[in-house]
Amino acid sequence: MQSSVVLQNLLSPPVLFFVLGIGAVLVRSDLEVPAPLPKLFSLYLLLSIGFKGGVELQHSGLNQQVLLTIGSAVLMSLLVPLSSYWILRRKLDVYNAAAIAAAYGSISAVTFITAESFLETSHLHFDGFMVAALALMESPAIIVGLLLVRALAPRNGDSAEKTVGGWGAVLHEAFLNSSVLLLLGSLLIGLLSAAFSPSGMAKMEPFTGGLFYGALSFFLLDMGIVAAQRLQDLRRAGAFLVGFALLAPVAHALVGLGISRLLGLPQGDALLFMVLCASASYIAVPAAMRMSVPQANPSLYISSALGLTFPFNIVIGIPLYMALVQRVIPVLP
Amino acid sequence: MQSSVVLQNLLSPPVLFFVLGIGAVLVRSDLEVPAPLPKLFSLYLLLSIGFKGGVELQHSGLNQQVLLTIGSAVLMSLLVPLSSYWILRRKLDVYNAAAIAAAYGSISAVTFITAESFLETSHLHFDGFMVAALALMESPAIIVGLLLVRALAPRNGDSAEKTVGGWGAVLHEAFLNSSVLLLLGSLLIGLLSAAFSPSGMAKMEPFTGGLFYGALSFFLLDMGIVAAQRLQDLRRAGAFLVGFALLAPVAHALVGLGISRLLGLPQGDALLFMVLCASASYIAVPAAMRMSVPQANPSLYISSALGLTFPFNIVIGIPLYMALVQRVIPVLP
Amino acid sequence: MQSSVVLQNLLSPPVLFFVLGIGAVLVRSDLEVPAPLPKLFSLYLLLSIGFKGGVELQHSGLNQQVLLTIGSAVLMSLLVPLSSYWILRRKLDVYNAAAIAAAYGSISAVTFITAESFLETSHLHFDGFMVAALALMESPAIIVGLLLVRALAPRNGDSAEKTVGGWGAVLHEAFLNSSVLLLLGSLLIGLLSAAFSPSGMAKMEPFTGGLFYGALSFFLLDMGIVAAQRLQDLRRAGAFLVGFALLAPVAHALVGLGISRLLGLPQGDALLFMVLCASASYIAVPAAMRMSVPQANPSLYISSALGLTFPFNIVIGIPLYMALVQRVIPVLP
Amino acid sequence: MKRLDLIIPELELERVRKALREAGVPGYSVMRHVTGYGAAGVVSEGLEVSGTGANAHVIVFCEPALLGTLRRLLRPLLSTYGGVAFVGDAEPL
Amino acid sequence: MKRLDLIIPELELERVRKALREAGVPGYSVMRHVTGYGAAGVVSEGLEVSGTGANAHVIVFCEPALLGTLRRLLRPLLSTYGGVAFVGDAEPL
Amino acid sequence: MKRLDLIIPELELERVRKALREAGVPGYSVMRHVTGYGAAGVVSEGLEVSGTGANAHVIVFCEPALLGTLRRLLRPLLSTYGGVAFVGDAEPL
Ligand SMILES: Nc1ncnc2c1ncn2[C@@H]1O[C@H](COP(=O)(O)O)[C@@H](O)[C@H]1O
Ligand SMILES: Nc1ncnc2c1ncn2[C@@H]1O[C@H](COP(=O)(O)O)[C@@H](O)[C@H]1O
Ligand SMILES: Nc1ncnc2c1ncn2[C@@H]1O[C@H](COP(=O)(O)O)[C@@H](O)[C@H]1O
Ligand code: NA
Ligand code: NA
Ligand code: NA
Repeated sequence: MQSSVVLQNLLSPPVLFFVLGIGAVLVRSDLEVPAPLPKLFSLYLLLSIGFKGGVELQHSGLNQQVLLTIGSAVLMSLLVPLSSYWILRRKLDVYNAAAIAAAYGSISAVTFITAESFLETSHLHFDGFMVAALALMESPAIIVGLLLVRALAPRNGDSAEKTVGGWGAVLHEAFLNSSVLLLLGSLLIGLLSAAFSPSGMAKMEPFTGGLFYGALSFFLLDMGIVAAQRLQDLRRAGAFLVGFALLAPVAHALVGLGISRLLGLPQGDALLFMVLCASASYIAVPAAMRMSVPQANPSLYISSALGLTFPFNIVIGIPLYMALVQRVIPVLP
Repeated sequence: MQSSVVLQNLLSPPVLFFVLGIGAVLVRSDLEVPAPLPKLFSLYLLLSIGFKGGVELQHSGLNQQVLLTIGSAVLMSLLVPLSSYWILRRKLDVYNAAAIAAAYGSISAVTFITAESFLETSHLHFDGFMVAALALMESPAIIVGLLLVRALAPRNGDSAEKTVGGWGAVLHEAFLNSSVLLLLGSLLIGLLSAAFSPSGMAKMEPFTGGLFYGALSFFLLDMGIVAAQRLQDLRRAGAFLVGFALLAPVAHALVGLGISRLLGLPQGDALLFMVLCASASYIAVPAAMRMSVPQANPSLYISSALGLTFPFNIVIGIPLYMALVQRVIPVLP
Repeated sequence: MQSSVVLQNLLSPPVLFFVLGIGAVLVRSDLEVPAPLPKLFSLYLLLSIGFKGGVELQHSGLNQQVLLTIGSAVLMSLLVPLSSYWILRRKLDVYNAAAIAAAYGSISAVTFITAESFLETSHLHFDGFMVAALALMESPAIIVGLLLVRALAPRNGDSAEKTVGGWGAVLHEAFLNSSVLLLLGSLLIGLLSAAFSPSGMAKMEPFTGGLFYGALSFFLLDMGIVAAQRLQDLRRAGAFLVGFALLAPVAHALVGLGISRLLGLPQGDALLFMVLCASASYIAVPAAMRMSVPQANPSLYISSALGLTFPFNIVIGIPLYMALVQRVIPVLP
Repeated sequence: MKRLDLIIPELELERVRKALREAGVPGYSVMRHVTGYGAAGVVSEGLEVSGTGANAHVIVFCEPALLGTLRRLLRPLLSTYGGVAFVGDAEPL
Repeated sequence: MKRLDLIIPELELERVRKALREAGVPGYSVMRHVTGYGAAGVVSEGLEVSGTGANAHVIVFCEPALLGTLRRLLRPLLSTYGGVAFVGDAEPL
Repeated sequence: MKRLDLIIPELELERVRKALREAGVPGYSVMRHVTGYGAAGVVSEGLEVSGTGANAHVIVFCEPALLGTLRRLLRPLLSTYGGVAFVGDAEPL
C-alpha cells in the first residue's frame, strides 16, 4: 500500500475537516453545526451528485457494461445482507442481526461522494452511471432485512404484527424514502437537462459543481462530530460488533474488487464499486428499520455504521481500496 | 404555440425540480426541506435579484421608457385588484374577495425569477429596471385590498375596528414588510456598488450570479412540495376559485401583453411584464391580509395563489406567455 | 482623511448590507434571518478565513517578522484588558469592568474579515499569518479578564467560588471554544492542504474564495439587524460606557498603528493589526464571561461590543484606520 | 403560581409580547416554528415560506392575580387572530 | 379540560397525528427538533442527520372525555416506537 | 407523578443535564432556540450569534420523591446562571 495514496487522502480538505470534527468531540469543545443545517448539506450533496451523475449518464448512454455493473451492484446489495446476517446471528438476536445486515448491504452516499472527490483530486476518471448504482443499492438491502425478520423471527403473541408492519408501508419506505427519491429524481433531472436544456445544465455548474468540494468538507466537519458522538455509544455494543464494523467493509470491498476485475471496470469505477460494497447505511436503512423492526436496538445499527464503519472508510478505507485497485486493476490505455 | 418553447421550459432544471417536489408529495415521500432553510433561499433570491437589478439599473439609467414601464406596472397592481374583486365578489364575501384580489394584484418574486432564468437560458435580453417594477408592485395591491374592505365591508359592532386596524400599521406593513424592504434595499445597494465600488460589485458575482440558478432550482424543489401540500386545501375552495386561479393569470398576462406592445417593450421585458401581471402574491399580501383582514380565510387566498396560480405559471404560464410574446412583439433589430 | 477611502468602504456591498440591516430595525420592519441561519454564515466565515490564512501561511512560511507580529498581537491582547480595566473600574464594579476589558482585549472575526475584504477590493496585499494572530488573540484576553476577577474581586461568602469556577473549565473555555478551535483547525487544514494536497486546495476555492464576499455581505445584513437591536439596550449602560465603546477602538488602533510602524509591517498588515487591536469580542469572550463571571451583566459587555464598537469599526473605523495607515506607513517599493 | 400556555400564529407574537409586558408578568418564554391544527385548519412547516408563518408557543409563569388582566388583554387578540390559551397550576421548584 | 403532552420519536409523528384526528381532538401543536433521554437512550441533535431523526413534542388541550380514546389509540404506538405521554389539568384563560 | 419545567440559558444546559442524570430522572426532553424575557432582561434570537446563546426548555416527568434532590442540585445553577424552574402535576396517559 503506497503511503502517498494514504497521505493524499488523509491530507485532503474533506478528510482533514472530518478529523477536525472528531477532534472537537474528543477535546470536548462546544463546536457544533446546529440542526437543521446538516440537513441542508445532505440534501445539497444528494441533489448535486444525482444531477451530475445524470448529466454524465446522458453523455455515456446505457450500454451492456453499464447495465451489468448496475446489476452486479444490486446483486451485492442482496447478498451482503444475507452473509452479514449469517455472521451477526451468532451473537445477536434475529432483529438486531437483520437490521445491521441490512445497513451493511445498503450504502453511504457521503462515503461514495468522498471517494469521488478523492478520484477527482487524483485526476482519475469515473463514470456517471455509478451514481445510478448508488441509488439502486439502497432499497434492496432494506427488503432483504425485512424478509429475514419475517422469515426467521419467533412468532409469539403480537410481535409478529409489530414486526415489519404492512408490506405496503415497507415497500413505500424502501423505494420512496427521501434519499432514494432525491437521488433518483436528480439523476433523471440531470439526464433530461443534459439532453434537452444544455444551457440550463451549464448554469447549474457553479452550484452543483464548483461549490461541491467545499460543501462536502463543511459537511464532513459535522459528520466527524456526529460520528465521534456515536462512537461513545459503542461501548455497549461489545467487541464482536466492533470487529464486524471494521472487518466487514474490508471483506465486502475485496468481493467488490473481484467483481470489478471480472466486469473489466476501469480503476475509478472499481474504487467506487468497492466503496459501495464496503459502506454501510446510516440514513435510509435505520429509518426503515426503526419503523419496521422496532425490536432492534437503533444504537447498535446506527453506532456501528456511523461510529465505526463510516470513519474507517473515510480515513483508511478509501486509500486502502485505492492501493488495492492499483495492484489489481490495469490502467486503461 | 411552439412546442419547443414549452419543452425548453419544462425540461430546465428549475422546473424539473419543482415537478420533483410536487411528485414527492403525490407519492407521499417524506422528502422535506425543514424550516428555516426555505427562508435562507428566499432571502438569498430576493437579495440577489435586487442586487443584480440595481447593478443593471445603474448601467442603463432612468429614462422615459423606464419610468413609463414602472408606472404601468404600478397601475396594473392597482387595477387588477379592482377587476378581480368585481369578479370574486359574485361568490365570496367582501373580506375574502378583497384579500384574494389583493394577492392577484401583487406579484410572486419566485415566478418572476424563474421567468428571468428562462430568458437567460434562452439567451434573451431583459432589463434590470424590471426588478424595480417587481418591488414597486407589492405595496399598492395591499392598499387597494384594504381600501376595498374599508369601503365595502358591513359595519356591524366592532368588526369595523377589527378590519384593517390603524392605517399606520397598514401602510407600515405594505411598504416596510421584509420582502419589499430587502428587494428595494438590495436594488439600491446594487445601484450604489455599481456606481462607486466596481470591484466590490464584481466580487459579489459568484454569490449573486454564479450560484443563482442552482439555488433557484433547490428552492423550487421545496416550493413544489409546499405548492402540492396547498393544493390539497383547495378541495374546500370550490370550482369557482379554482377556475379563477387558473384563468385570471392568463387574462392578466394578456392585458400585460397589450401594454407591453403599446410601450414598445422588447421581448424579454414583455415576458417579465406579463409574468408580473399574471402572478399572485403568497408572501407579502397574505401576511398583510392576515393581520389587517382577519375575517378572510387564509386557506383561500394562500391556496389559490400558492397551490394553483404559482405552479400554473411556473410550468405552463411562462412558456405560454413566451409563445404569445413571440407572436405579438417584434424582435428588436 | 481622504473622503474617497471612506466612500469606498461605505459604498461597498458588505457595509451597505450592514447599514440596510440597521435600517430595517430602525423602521421596525420584520426583516430577520432566523436562527440558526446566522450560525451557518459565522461557521462558514471562520472556516474559510482560517483555511485561506493557512494556505497563505504555507506559502509565506514562518520567519522572524511573522513571529514578531503574532507575538505583538498576543501582547496587545494581554495589555488592552489591563488598561481597559483601569479605565472601566472608575465607574463599574470589578466584575463588569473585567468582563468588558476582556471583550476589548479580544477580537471580532467579522470586523477583521470586513477589513480583509476592504483591502481586497482596494487591491492591497495582506499576509495570511494575520489570521493566525486573529486566532491567537482570543484566548489570552479571556485569561486576563478572569485573573483580574480572581485577584481583585471582594471575597464575601460563596461568591468567590461562583467567580471563575475551576481553572480547568476556564482554560478549556478559553482555548477550546468553538471559534478558536474552528479558526485554528481550518488554518492547520489550509496549511496541510497547501503543502500536500494542492489539487484539493484548489477545489476548495469556489467555496472558501468565490463565495466569500457575497456570504459576508449576507451575514452583515443580519449583523446589522442584531447590532441595531443591541444598541437599544445601551440606554441602560450610560454615557460612560458609550464613550468607552467609541473611543477605546480608536485609542487601541493608534497603539496598533505605532506597533505596526515599529515592526515595519506593510500597509495591508498594518490595517489588519489596527483592526485586531480596535475590535472587541462579542462571541468567545461573552460566552466565557457569562460562564465564569456570572456576576457581570451580559447586556453591558455584549451591547457595548456588539451594539457600538462593532458598527463603529465596520462603518467608520476601517476607513479611518486606513487613512491613518496611508499617512504613517510607507508604501512598499 | 400559575402556568399560562399560549399557542398563537407567529404574526400575533409581537402584540402578545406587548400585552404580557403591559400586564406586568415577571417573565415569559417563546418557542417558534410550532406547527399544528386548530379551528383555522392545519398549520404546516410549508406555510413558513408564505408570509403568514407558523405558530409560536409562549409560556408564562405568574401569580394568579395577573390572570384577570391577562385575560382582558389577550382574549381580543386570540379571537381576532386565532390561537389558544390555557392555564394550569405550577409551583417554583 | 386536560392537557396532554406527548414526547415521541419524530418518525412516529405521522401516526400520532392520525390518531389525534381520529380521536377527534379540537387541535394540537407540534414542536420538532426535540432532543432528550429516555428508556431508549440519548437522542442528540447529531441523530437528526441519520434517518431516525430527533423527537417531537406534541401538546393537546382537550376534554377529559377524550382521554380514553386517546389512551387506546396512542398506547400501542408508544410501546412500539417509544416516547412518553403525560396528562395534566388546564383551564381556558 | 410530577412535571418539572426548566427554562434556562443554553450555556447552563450541560450542567443541568448532568444534574438530572445525577438525580436519577427516568428521562428528560430539551428544546433549544427558546427566546424570552426574565430577570436578566430580554433574550432575543439575535443573541444566538453572540456566544451567550438563547435559552433552552427542559421538561422532566418524574416521581415526586426526586424533587428534593433536583431542588438541591438545580437551585445553585439557577441562582448563578439564571432561569426558572416550576413544578406541576401530571399523570401518565
Ligand atoms: N386544542 C388544542 N391543543 C393544542 N394546540 C392547539 C389547540 N387548538 C389550537 N391549537 C394550536 O393553536 C394554533 C392556532 O389555533 P386556531 O386558531 O384554533 O387554528 C393551531 O395551529 C395549533 O397549533
Ligand atoms: N421522563 C421523561 N421526561 C421527559 N421526557 C422524557 C421522559 N422519558 C422520555 N422522554 C422523552 O421521550 C423520548 C423517547 O423516550 P424513550 O422512548 O423512553 O426513550 C426521549 O428521548 C425523551 O425526549
Ligand atoms: N416567569 C417566567 N415565565 C416563563 N419564562 C420565564 C419566566 N422568567 C424567566 N423565564 C425564562 O427564563 C429565561 C431566563 O430567565 P432569567 O434568568 O429570569 O432572565 C428568560 O429569558 C425566559 O425565557
Ligand atoms: Na454496502
Ligand atoms: Na399580479
Ligand atoms: Na481588540
